[in-house]
Amino acid sequence: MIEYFFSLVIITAIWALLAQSYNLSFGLTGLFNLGHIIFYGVGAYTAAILNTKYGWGFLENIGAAALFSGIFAAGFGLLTLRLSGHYLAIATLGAAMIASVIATNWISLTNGPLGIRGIDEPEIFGITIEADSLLFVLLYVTVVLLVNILLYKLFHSPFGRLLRAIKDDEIAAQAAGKNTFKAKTWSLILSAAFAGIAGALYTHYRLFLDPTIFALPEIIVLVLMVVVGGRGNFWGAILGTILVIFIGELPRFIGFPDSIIGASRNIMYAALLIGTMFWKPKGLFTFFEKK
Amino acid sequence: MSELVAQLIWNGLVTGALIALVALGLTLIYGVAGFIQFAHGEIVALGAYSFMVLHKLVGWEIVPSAIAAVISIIFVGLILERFFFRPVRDEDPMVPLVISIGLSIGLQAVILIFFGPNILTISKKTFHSLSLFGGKILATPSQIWAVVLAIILMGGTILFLHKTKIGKALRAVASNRDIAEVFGIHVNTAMRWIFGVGAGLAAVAGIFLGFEQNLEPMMGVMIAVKAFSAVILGAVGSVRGAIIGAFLIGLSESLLVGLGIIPSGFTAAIPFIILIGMLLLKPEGLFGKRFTALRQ
Amino acid sequence: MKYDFLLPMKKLFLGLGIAFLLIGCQQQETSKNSSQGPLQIGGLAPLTGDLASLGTQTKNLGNLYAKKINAEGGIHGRNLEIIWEDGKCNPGDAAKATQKLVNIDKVSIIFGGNCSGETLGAAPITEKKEVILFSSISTSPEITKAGDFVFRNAPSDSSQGKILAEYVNENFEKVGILTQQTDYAVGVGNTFKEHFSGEFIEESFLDNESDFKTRITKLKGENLDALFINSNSPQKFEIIVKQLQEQNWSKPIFLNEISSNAESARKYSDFLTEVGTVGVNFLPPKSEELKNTLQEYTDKFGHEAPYESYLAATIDGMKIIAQVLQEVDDPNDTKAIRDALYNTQNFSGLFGTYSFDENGDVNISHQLLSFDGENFIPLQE
Amino acid sequence: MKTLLDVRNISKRFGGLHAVENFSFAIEKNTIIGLIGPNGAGKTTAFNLITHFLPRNEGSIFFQEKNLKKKPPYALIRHGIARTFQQIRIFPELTVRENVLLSLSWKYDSWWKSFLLQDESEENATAYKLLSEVHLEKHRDEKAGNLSYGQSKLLEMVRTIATGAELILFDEPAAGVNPPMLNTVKKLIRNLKAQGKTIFIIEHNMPFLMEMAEEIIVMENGKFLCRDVPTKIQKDIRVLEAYLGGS
Repeated sequence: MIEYFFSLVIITAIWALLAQSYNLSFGLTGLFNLGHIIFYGVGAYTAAILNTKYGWGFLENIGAAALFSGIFAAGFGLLTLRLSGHYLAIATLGAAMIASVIATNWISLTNGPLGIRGIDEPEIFGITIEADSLLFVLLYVTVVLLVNILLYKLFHSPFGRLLRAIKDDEIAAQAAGKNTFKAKTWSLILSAAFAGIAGALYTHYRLFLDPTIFALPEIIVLVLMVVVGGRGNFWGAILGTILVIFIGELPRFIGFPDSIIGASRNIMYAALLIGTMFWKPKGLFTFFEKK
Repeated sequence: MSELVAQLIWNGLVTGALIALVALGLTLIYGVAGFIQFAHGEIVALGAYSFMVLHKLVGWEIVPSAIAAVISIIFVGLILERFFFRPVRDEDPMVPLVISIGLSIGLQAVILIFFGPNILTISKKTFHSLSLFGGKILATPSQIWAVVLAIILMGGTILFLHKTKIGKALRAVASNRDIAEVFGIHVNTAMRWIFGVGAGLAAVAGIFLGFEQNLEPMMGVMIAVKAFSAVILGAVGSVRGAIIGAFLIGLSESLLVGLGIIPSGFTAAIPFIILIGMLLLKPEGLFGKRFTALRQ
Repeated sequence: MKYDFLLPMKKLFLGLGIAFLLIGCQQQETSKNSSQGPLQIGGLAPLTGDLASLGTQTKNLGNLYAKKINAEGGIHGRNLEIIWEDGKCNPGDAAKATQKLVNIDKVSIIFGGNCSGETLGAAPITEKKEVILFSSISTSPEITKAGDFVFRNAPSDSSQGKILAEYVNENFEKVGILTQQTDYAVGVGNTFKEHFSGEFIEESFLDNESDFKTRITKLKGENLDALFINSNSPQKFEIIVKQLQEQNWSKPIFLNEISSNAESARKYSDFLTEVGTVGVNFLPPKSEELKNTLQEYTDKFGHEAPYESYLAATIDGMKIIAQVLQEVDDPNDTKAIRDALYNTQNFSGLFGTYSFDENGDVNISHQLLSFDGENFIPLQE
Repeated sequence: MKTLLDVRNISKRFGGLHAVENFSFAIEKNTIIGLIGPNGAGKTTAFNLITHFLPRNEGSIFFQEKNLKKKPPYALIRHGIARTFQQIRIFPELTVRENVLLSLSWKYDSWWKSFLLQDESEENATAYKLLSEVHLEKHRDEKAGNLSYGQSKLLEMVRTIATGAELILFDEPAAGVNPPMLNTVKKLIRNLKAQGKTIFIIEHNMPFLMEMAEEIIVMENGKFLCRDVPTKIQKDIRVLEAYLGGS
């Protein structure tokens, strides 16, 4: 019984990191990037390929995934960050579609729809850590905790302040002498790097990876977690993740008839997203915010 | 060889016509209401499903069920505007966009619960394709009607926007919402017009899409995604731009894959390869004005 | 004031821990697999998504058969009960569902998955927990070596690809292949291409695409001898055939196993019979018992069972599980069940008689079928 | 007197319409210059062109004898030209102090510095001083969004001053400001003058300009009309005609 609880904690930890990374670019800086899932996928595939083809271990993969997703985001940023608002949303959504098509067709690299199997479990100082064991939970929670500390520093630093200013009014930020394009690009690169780490964590947990990781529904769940948590609200993103995953697991336990479990979950997500935007645009967890 | 190209062009025209019908609605909504309506794909699906209910289950003939379906979906469009988008009209345009994303997954789930996951055919009748232009092109009646009707509706919409009083007022509201009253149209009426017309056009596209590809809850997603890029390709808010963007996507998809320039596995990415390519070369879109930093 | 930013973090993770523990314990009481109450086994099938009709049929048949056994006194006097979970035809969700079945419901046998992806997603979890994973429908070759506790009474795709290729080699030189980019279809496509000696042109499409007009036009321009529809669900097969018909496709068609679905094919029977359609499936021999079960299904659920061949395999699967559970004295001793399954030789079921090999596979292979307008019947050479 | 800003026939066309047509003028260091003209005369457009928020079609701009060519707006601010906006642009979600700190502190802008120890005490002190000049220091830890219209205007002015720019362009600083605050604005501008800064003001409030500006430039539908000391400009018929829409 405890393993199920552990698996839930691990999934929540991975998604909390991914949602927090999205919170940095979408929540804090206001970059309405619908393609954030690409960085998660790129990180996951980096770890999977390096592990299966070159035998890279868990820690090296985390670094490689962060680096590679970050570099990918730099190129991606130059491409899309000149755009704003709806142009950015559509262009990034399109980029996610392209990423999914490439992952499906580049057989030699990603093994296409057959996916990559036989990825090793994490190994730290020689000990292989079994999925869903207590050690695994502690490892993942510590990694997510450490990365969140880095994110916390970013959120609450002059750089974070600059990002918040860009979200409020980019023109005014330029009038205050700030190179907003450079700041936005770095915000995207950092958020991509952290998303890449989340991707590597997913790979070393599921031990199997296929192009469905780039699926569109994942994007909506990410937007939901950050919106419910409160855009730009550091603690909100974590609590938002827990709430959304909890709601996601609810239908399984309430015993809905199977044919509508998936549908009922989506209706709950839709109601939560729309409700939050209507009545709580600052998110459900504003008690962390300064008044 | 020329037969192949002719058929590919026809396929591109059919796909382009359907995308254009969806993109038209999107451009009107974006031009006036200022946000990309993400649930527009689900309105396409609702159009197909409501036609199927009337035609196949209730048993009406094709034309009456089509008209009834389009009218009922126009009401759906008005209801969505009234209850989901009017309350947040003056907020930052990202708010209605996120709400429309929520609506999109919500409506998909509602369709799934009502009509079940299986793929349904839209009509019991099967239509044999006719050969046009001396046997060069094979087209089904629904495809022919799709292209013809799309061109009529597009022409009609452009005339409506440029010739009628309401049309001119809508275009004015598009450029500056606050001075809507000056042009003799209340903002609410303007919103009702664009959401109603947009939903109606999407319903028409849905019906023809149903004839093309049968019905499934997620049928609207792919065509909506293509319509999004058509809207941006054409420069947001410009109706002509969206139409040409739509046909550009339809034709390039069928020609690039049909002539083997791009492997068929990449078809789904073509609209976006064009979009991102274009955004690099001509950021203001094919027909837009220079996008200055100050125009917020 | 020096703000200890770790303070809220500590409070949060404390709160998080307690919240999860609460959920955890709350589950503790509800499920116990003690020896008196009903004998619970797990059921894994795609209850939503493209393959929902297949998953629902599996679930209906499982429950129907369980009721029949319970009517005859159940297993050692205990009623057989199946807890169904939705695998959604993909490894990720199947793994989550298996987590729940193995860790909460503590079942010793899971009947399913149907899609190969589900079985492959569940296998690592059931193997570690030494829980029996018994599938009647998954045909992916990789299941053969998926584990010591993994069994199936369905043939492997490698036989499907091979048989189709041998047939095509004899009849056609140049063929077109229309492949859906999923693990199942690409797997079948690969085995087919390995054994096919002629020339082929492959067009592929993503899971969420339904517009095949351009791919069909391109294939028509290649003067092929035949077309291989290698889709991942009968629904996609229907759309492909509809668009083939609209472009006056005239060459013969042959299908992979999931597309060889009579209910879908009947919607386009004139077209398919006119061009000549060959499919492949593991088709049960016509028998009285099969006819009655089909009729029973139609009466009970108000519509025909959509997948006739899988119906036979599913009923046989349930029979084998029931038989094995009767044999072992402790239903929770999965090692005993595993050995009993390995020793199941010459089991005679709706599918004829077959035995389990050392990998947990059975010696059933696909048969070539032709579509006569109404059903898929064994192909006369 | 050294020329600080030398604008040579800049012009800007939107479609066929000439918003600004070869407009030239120069501003001496440490002077207060006014810019007036009827609505639509192109005053704000001129501001946008000088600060590169709007790319110009022709003409060039020299600041401290350096040609500004195509520098992005934020670079100009670092060079010493800062401006406020007609509709107030502040950061509502940031606190009042953060609004000022944004243009005050440069040291920790790059992201990797977020992981070092940040000491902004000096900047905080300066911000406190600047805010007290406009009596906003009490609100420094409140969200700027909660300020009144007048207070927001003062905050935007303080933020602009905090950039340390030599030339500060105020776009209608007196508009919609109650009398007591108007005195604060005047005091603020006089302090800037005393510190050797140069101020360039668009304003419709003539009494305010008469009191503050040393010279006034007049624009009319995008073109330079005339330039003179305030007393002469008040009596100049051309200016009256321009305002009464005589042309």
